[in-house]
Amino acid sequence: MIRVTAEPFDAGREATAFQASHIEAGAMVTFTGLVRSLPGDPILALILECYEELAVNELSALREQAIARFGLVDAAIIHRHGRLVPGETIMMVMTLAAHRQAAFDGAQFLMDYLKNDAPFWKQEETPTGTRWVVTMSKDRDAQNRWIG
Amino acid sequence: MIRVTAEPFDAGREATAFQASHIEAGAMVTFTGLVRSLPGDPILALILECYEELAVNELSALREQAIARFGLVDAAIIHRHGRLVPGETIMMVMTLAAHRQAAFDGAQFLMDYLKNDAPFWKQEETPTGTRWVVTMSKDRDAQNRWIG
Amino acid sequence: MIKVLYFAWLRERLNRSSDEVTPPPEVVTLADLVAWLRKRDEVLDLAMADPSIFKLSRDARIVPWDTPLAGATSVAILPPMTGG
Amino acid sequence: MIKVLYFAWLRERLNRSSDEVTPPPEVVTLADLVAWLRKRDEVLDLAMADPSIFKLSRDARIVPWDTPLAGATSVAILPPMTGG
Repeated sequence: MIRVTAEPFDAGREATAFQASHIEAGAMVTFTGLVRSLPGDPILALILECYEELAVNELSALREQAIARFGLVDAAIIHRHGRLVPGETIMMVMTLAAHRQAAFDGAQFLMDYLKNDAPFWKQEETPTGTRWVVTMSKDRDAQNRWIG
Repeated sequence: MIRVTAEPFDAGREATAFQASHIEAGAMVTFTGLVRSLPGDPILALILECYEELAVNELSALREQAIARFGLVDAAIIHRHGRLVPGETIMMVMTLAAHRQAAFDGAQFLMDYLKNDAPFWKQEETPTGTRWVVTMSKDRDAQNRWIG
Repeated sequence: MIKVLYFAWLRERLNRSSDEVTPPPEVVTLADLVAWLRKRDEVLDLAMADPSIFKLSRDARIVPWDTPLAGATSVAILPPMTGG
Repeated sequence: MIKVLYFAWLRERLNRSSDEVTPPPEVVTLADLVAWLRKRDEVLDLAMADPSIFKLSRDARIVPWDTPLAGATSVAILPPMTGG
């Protein structure tokens, strides 16, 4: 399941539904990305721009790749766009597998690729203005660990 | 939060509550262990025996260790005992962190230690009888990767 | 005619989200298209001073820069992504 | 007096979940206690033929085998765990 949406969603509720969808899985991993706000660096909102058609295509291909590579029972990605306030869920990935290592590896793989290849762009709305979030080189390094 | 219980629980609902408990976290990882039943190797139930007092002590110590080692915002473990049928949730770990790698590493660390040091013992109830589940050496290896 | 899409800070810098262009026949690959667009538009040229940070898509799939342009309906120029 | 707890298949093999014992003064460590218990009980002795697979707890904390016994209320003999 791939969902790119402007609507808020409840990550826990999605996890419950996903878990119930496959009786043959013994392990499930979820990763949830949240809008955080630190006392020393408060943000009012995160604004996510998205190229929706490309996002659906790339996330679908990435999901299939993860399922094949790690032998997953299933995988799902939900990603929001629009304006999100602190505490809201930005996105989540979920993996179901026979055993735990495949479920963990599949979820990490999805996150590492998604960080670099999913067409979303974040802006932070702060008390002093709005700024584009820049990519961190550690995200590129994280993707590279799956190559070769 | 550490909970050792004979009562069924909804992993998704627990995740929603845990996520809402800390606004300063940007990443959450959950691992859920499920009773699975394969067509070629059906099990009727999983019976979990537990040394409850020791389980609470060891899981509490493990949780504190994971929080300190990976700089987690929080971590939680819920583990069931008693008789569970396929599809039911055996246990879950949850981690909240500023960034994703700490959340993933913390959850994996908790799982690797829990597999070897949490005093639970599984029995599989099958159409042909009941058998004790044996430890897999890969679980011992998984724990060792965190040493040194 | 090809629709060229711009996103995020590139869209902001250009003050528009797309262009419709008809490149000349010597524009063969997506890389050629980018070079041709930069020559026509000083703001785009400056914004893409380090082209290595951008990815390109062709008809809503990310593709290498040397992908042929022929038959494409849309091309997007994608600044470094910050999803997840 | 010390309560000795048995779990899982060890409990099944022994057909009881605990013993209450008063070991002699030469029993100083948990390892000594296990050796003393095995000498008293052939079933336990056989079940623990490979002692390296067992962990021990003292008052509901997992501890090394060479931990002193003095002051302990309970000791558990733990077959390989299969939680998670």
